[in-house]
Amino acid sequence: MPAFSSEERQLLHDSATEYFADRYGPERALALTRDDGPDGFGRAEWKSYAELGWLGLMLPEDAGGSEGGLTEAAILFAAAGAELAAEPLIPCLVLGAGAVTGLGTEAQQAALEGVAEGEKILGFLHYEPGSGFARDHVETIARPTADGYALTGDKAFSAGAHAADLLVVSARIGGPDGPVGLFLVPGDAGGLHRVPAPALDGRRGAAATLDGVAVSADALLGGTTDDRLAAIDRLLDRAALAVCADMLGAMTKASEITTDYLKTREQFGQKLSSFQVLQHRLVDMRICCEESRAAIHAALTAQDENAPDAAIAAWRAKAETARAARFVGGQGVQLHGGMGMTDDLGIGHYYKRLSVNEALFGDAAWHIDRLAAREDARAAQPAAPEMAGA
Amino acid sequence: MPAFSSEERQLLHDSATEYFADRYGPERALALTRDDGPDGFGRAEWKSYAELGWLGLMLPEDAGGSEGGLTEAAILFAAAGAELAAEPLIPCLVLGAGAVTGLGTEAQQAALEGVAEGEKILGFLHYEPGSGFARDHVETIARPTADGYALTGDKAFSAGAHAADLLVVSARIGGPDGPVGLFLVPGDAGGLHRVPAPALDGRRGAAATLDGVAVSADALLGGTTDDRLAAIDRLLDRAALAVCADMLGAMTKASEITTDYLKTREQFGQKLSSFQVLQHRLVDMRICCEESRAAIHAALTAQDENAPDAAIAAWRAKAETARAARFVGGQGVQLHGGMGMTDDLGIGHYYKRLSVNEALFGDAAWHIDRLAAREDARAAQPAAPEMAGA
Amino acid sequence: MFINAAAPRDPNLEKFRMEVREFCQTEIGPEMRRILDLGQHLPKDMHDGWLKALGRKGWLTGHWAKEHGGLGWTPEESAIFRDETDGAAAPWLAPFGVTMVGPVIYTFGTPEQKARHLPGIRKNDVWWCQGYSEPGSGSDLASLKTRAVRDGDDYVVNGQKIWTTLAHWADWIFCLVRTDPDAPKKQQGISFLLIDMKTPGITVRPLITLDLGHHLNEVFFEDVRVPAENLIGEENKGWDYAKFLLAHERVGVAEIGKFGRYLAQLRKLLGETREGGRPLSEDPGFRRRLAELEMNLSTLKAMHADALAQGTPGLISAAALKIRGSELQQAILQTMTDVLGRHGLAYQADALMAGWNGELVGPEESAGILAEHLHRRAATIYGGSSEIQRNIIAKGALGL
Amino acid sequence: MFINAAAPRDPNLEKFRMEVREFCQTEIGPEMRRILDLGQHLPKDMHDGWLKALGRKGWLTGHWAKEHGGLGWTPEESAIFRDETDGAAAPWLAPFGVTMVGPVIYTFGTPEQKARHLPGIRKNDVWWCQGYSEPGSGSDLASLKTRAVRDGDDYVVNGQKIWTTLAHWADWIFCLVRTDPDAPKKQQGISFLLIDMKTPGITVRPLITLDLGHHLNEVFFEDVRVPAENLIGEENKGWDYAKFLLAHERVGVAEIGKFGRYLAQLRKLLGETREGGRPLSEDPGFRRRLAELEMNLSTLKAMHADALAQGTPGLISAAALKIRGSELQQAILQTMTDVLGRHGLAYQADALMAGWNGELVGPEESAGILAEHLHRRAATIYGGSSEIQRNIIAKGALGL
Repeated sequence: MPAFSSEERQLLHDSATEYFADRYGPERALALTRDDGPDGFGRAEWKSYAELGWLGLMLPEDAGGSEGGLTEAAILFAAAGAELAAEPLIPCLVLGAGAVTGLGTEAQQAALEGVAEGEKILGFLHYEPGSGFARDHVETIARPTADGYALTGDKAFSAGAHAADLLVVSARIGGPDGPVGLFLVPGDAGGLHRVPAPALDGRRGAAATLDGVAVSADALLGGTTDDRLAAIDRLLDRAALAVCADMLGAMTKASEITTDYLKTREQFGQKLSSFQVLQHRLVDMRICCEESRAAIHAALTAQDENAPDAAIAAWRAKAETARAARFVGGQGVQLHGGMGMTDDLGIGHYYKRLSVNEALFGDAAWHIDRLAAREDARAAQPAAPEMAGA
Repeated sequence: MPAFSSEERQLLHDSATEYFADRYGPERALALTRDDGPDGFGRAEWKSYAELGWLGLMLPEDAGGSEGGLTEAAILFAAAGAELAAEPLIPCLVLGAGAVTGLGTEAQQAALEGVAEGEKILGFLHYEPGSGFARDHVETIARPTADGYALTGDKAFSAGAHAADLLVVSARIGGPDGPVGLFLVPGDAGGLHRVPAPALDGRRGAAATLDGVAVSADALLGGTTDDRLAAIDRLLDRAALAVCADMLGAMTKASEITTDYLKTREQFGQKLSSFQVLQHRLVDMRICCEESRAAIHAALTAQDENAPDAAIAAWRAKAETARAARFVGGQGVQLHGGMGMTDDLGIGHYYKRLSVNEALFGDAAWHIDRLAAREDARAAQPAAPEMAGA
Repeated sequence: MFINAAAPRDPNLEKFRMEVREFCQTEIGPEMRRILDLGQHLPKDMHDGWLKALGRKGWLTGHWAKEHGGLGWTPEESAIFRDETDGAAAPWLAPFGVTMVGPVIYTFGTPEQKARHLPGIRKNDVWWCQGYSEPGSGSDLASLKTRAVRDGDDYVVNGQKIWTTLAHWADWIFCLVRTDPDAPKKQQGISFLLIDMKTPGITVRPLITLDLGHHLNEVFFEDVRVPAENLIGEENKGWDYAKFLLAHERVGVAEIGKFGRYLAQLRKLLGETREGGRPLSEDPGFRRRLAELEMNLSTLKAMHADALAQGTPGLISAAALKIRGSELQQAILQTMTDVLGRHGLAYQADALMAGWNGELVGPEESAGILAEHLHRRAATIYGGSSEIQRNIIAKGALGL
Repeated sequence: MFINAAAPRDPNLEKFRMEVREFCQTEIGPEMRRILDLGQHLPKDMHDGWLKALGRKGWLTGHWAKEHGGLGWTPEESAIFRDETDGAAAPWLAPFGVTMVGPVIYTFGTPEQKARHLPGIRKNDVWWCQGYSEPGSGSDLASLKTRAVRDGDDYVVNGQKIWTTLAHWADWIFCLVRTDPDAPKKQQGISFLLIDMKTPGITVRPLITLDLGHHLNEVFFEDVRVPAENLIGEENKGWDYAKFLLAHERVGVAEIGKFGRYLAQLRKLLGETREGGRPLSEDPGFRRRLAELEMNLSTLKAMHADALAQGTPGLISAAALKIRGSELQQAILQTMTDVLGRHGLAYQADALMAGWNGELVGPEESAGILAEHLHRRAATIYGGSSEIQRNIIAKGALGL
């Protein structure tokens, strides 16, 4: 049962789309990401998101949230992606806050305080230099100490981590064979060294080194020593799906921009939009958007209904959307010709946004490998019952 | 050092092209393959090939041949493929005769008698129901008997095998773990049961069951008990490359036919050839032909020069050409619209020819897997020397 | 909206789904089951028997409004029915009566035409075929040349139709004919006629396709006298009725329900085909392709469901479904063909005759799969080729 | 012919290949080597030093005929030289002097022009850039608007060029300018001018590209006085010289020699990047992609060799090489980017400045590879886009 009605979703979409169309876009994104300050995104924007209730969309009521599903959040992310918003919405809301909401004890839910109000940004550090896209490879160790844990290890570049006030960090408890736990680590913790950098599209993040970062015992989310790999996997599936929404917004916009450009630009005495080859290319871009939209919708519904195939639907959505994004982004630049190569025009920034999103939390090929690995399991079963059920 | 000069090759090409253009083509192919008789190809044509010296192109001088390389044979096969010739040239000349020439003792070379004259057709039975494209999977057993061997096993559908007077058959000598040998088996041998069938494109062949087929000791090619898997692999590489030449002829022709069709057919008051999308499709078909031509040429040269990378060049040629063929054949039908779907028009027969050729001796994906397996070996080596040598 | 609002699911629909599934299992006897599983040519009497069984349930025209004798199914119910019958590989629901000429007749026909033709369509007592395409027309349907000249109470028809599916089984044909050759635009001057196939002057000639099967025909009209009462609507307005009908056809063409069945067949084939002695189902490349095809199907189904949820699917949805659906259909069949390449691609077209008992080469499903492969090369051509679909989106939706 | 006749191989060429290879190894010192390996921006003085070293050997213009001061290389020798320098990732052989304006000058120039300009090109004492494209022209080069009006012994030039590679380094620019705006066809009325970049009225403005690098520029001309002696050939015949030159560019653009180096870099990256703790070089998917890329490169090289063997490559060969070459270049760079996706795609553009010593995120080659990826999105656009190339084949070779 979704927390939001279709009408409420429509309203959310309308207000988010209007906000970003009016107050964001490639130029604003460029100004923010190239700013010399440490953030690379808009603190004022973040405050507005809080005021508009967006930062609390998925949070529990107790944390000042409206308990929406991933679908509601996705409506926001899509609108943000369409105008290249640079704020770390997904790492903060889906991963950081998602981890606390889902795994935190009642006491630990206090970590969510200030998130809805835009006063606290959460981050997520899980991937490591040796993990690639694999989600079960954790070398960081949380060594038990007298009054808690000391965390030591390296974490790979993670979007938004540079600006997080509080980070959710994965580590193996006790030693290299220990269960993986998630720890709450303040951004200013001693021994935490962050190396900030821009991603290909300018959005910033950081890699990190933890050198005996001391946290108290109640920093371990859930307060037990259960292995959290499955929970992390689910969180990352949700984050991947959230990224799909961002991509959908960005690629829809990239298609529109390109269509509009070809309608105005003339060559050989004709509008470029009159060339059939270019028309069909635009059509294929549009179809890619429609396909992604459908796959994402199905996956979001599965996620919010907690359907048994929710994970598979998310993998499929990420694979389809990442492929679509590669085509749409690449053709967007191509059809703009030389102009598409310039830093001045918007289309190149959509290309870069889509390139980064493609890779975030696993690219198309990696997700298809996951789906194929599932085939392995099925291949062991006899084929006949499949036939009957098909 | 090629046996033929460039001029001789040109002459061979000219005469073959002229012959097939004048006396063959889709209609003749249809008449032959749908004939109720047991052959499904032209005995008269076969005789002509002999008279023109084509059946002896690659044979040793002693067998009445002209000792040409695979390049010369490929010139013939390409011309034959362009007009959909139905005769089993490749199984007979590359595989059957190739096996005898390469492995046979002086005495066994006698098996080649009559081939150049068109009086004897050779066939090749190697693949089995359980082998797929794998070339090292042989379950057929050659059990030693008092005066030779008794062959027992199943062989998969093999083009031309239905009409072969003499078959080269692979079998494990002694038992399931024995070395694989190649045996000369007369088409009318007792215990050999052939099941003739047409392939998708109408060219005929046969699957076979061997039930204790008795052959004499000197039926084992080379007369030793050496394992012949490597030799079989090389033979099949050559056959795959020969098929590439057939495909090149067929796809070049299919492109031409399609181009010509679009130049005459009108729709919406315009020639179809005036639509830019269709023009570019034709261009892509043409580029596919050019790419294949180049890859095949490189592989033939490597083969005839016995270069160290001859096998890899053949795999690449087959993979590239099979992919190109899939595109050209499919688009050939597509661009003909409904007309392309009819049995009456030539293009559909090119589609089917190309489909069969794609699969023959390993399709594109299978060959790429072979190339990737080679990567496995290379991956074990350090990367630095590669850098320096690149 | 970037993200669709989720449509609520109706739990009653699952009951209906089970009912259709059970019906298929019960009504398709073992003999017919085997013919369908092998992809053999289904004899007309069996095909007819199945359609009549559906007709008795009212399901053949379940999607018709109740006032026309239908069951007034929602789009979701119709989709479930298609999905289940396709998924059971039930015999083809030939659309010519139930989704083509039937709706035209109940929308534009006279009371007499309705009374005369609709019952036969609902019960499948009458087989219909479609006389639209002509040898020279291709994708440019409106360029048709078959002439109908008014002569007293009759039209006299002369000309030729092509690609006429099932004309050799049909009792009636609905035709687009040119009644005014001097109309300023080629779309004008076309009329919509119903013609009894037994009328003198009609000749049906088989048109053999790549799979060597006889599905299509050429239909020749030589001074064929058609009573004027068989004109649908107004003379020279036939193009309007045809456009109404084409919109219907475009959504139906995806045949998505079939694809799941194809994939099950592919899975079976992979399990039964060995390479180097091991089943191909263990091959990483084929596993990946299977996973991708399943992904594509799942996306296609999601697009389809979203299109249904919109009520009338938009131009883009309909065209995108047609384009991607036909591409996926060909991709699955190509993958099966790639498996059959391991068996040398023998094609025993005779094995498609029910009851054939010759000696098989390769898997018993080979001929059926290869025939379907060849036959469905047309999927990207018929019902508006992929190129035409893209033109439609370009002009209609992107304003190019 | 379907099958090409094999070209005989000249064993002497291998000696030349080794000589070039050794030269590259010797002349590229460790500092430059590291900049090149990291894909950093090469400072002008280093780039210039390298080109001057080639100039001293005569290799910069080895492909020129001896009468023009070249070495009269055969096409095969030229290809080997390109292949080896590209393969060594030697600094870019900026073509503007040696393969563009140089041949135009020695073919169409006056004795004075030859004497003045050719020595500087041969020795790289003068850097050239190309003034063809304009903001509104895109693929339709002949629509250029920059005006040159004769005034006494000078032309007065007004207008704007765009995409001008290395204009910020160049001493001279060769330009297409419109001298007769009233000519009946736009290809007429164009002239070919050589312009000293120090002439008053010329402004160069950087054009930053997606990779945030400064390779391109806009060049503005405001009442720029160019002595009439700098006109090449006849006034209003500039289009002929431009066409001559474009034919040269098209074959050179493939940069095939570079691709082997890319692949080596990819292989290294795969070996050094881990997924789940294991090197990606063990991943079956990447192994297959690598095998395919190597296959594609091998085919491209074969096409290139066949084209060279023909002497002047045909229209189809040249266009096909351009299309496939640029596609392959992008595919390899995309594959490297997919590997870097494992490191989060951090892009530290500052790291491209030689001598940068900030704190690195991810592999040290990242920035260089990603910059090349972004930069080469233009490979399918510049030198005649892939779409234009297809138009060329359609019209020129297929007669469509």
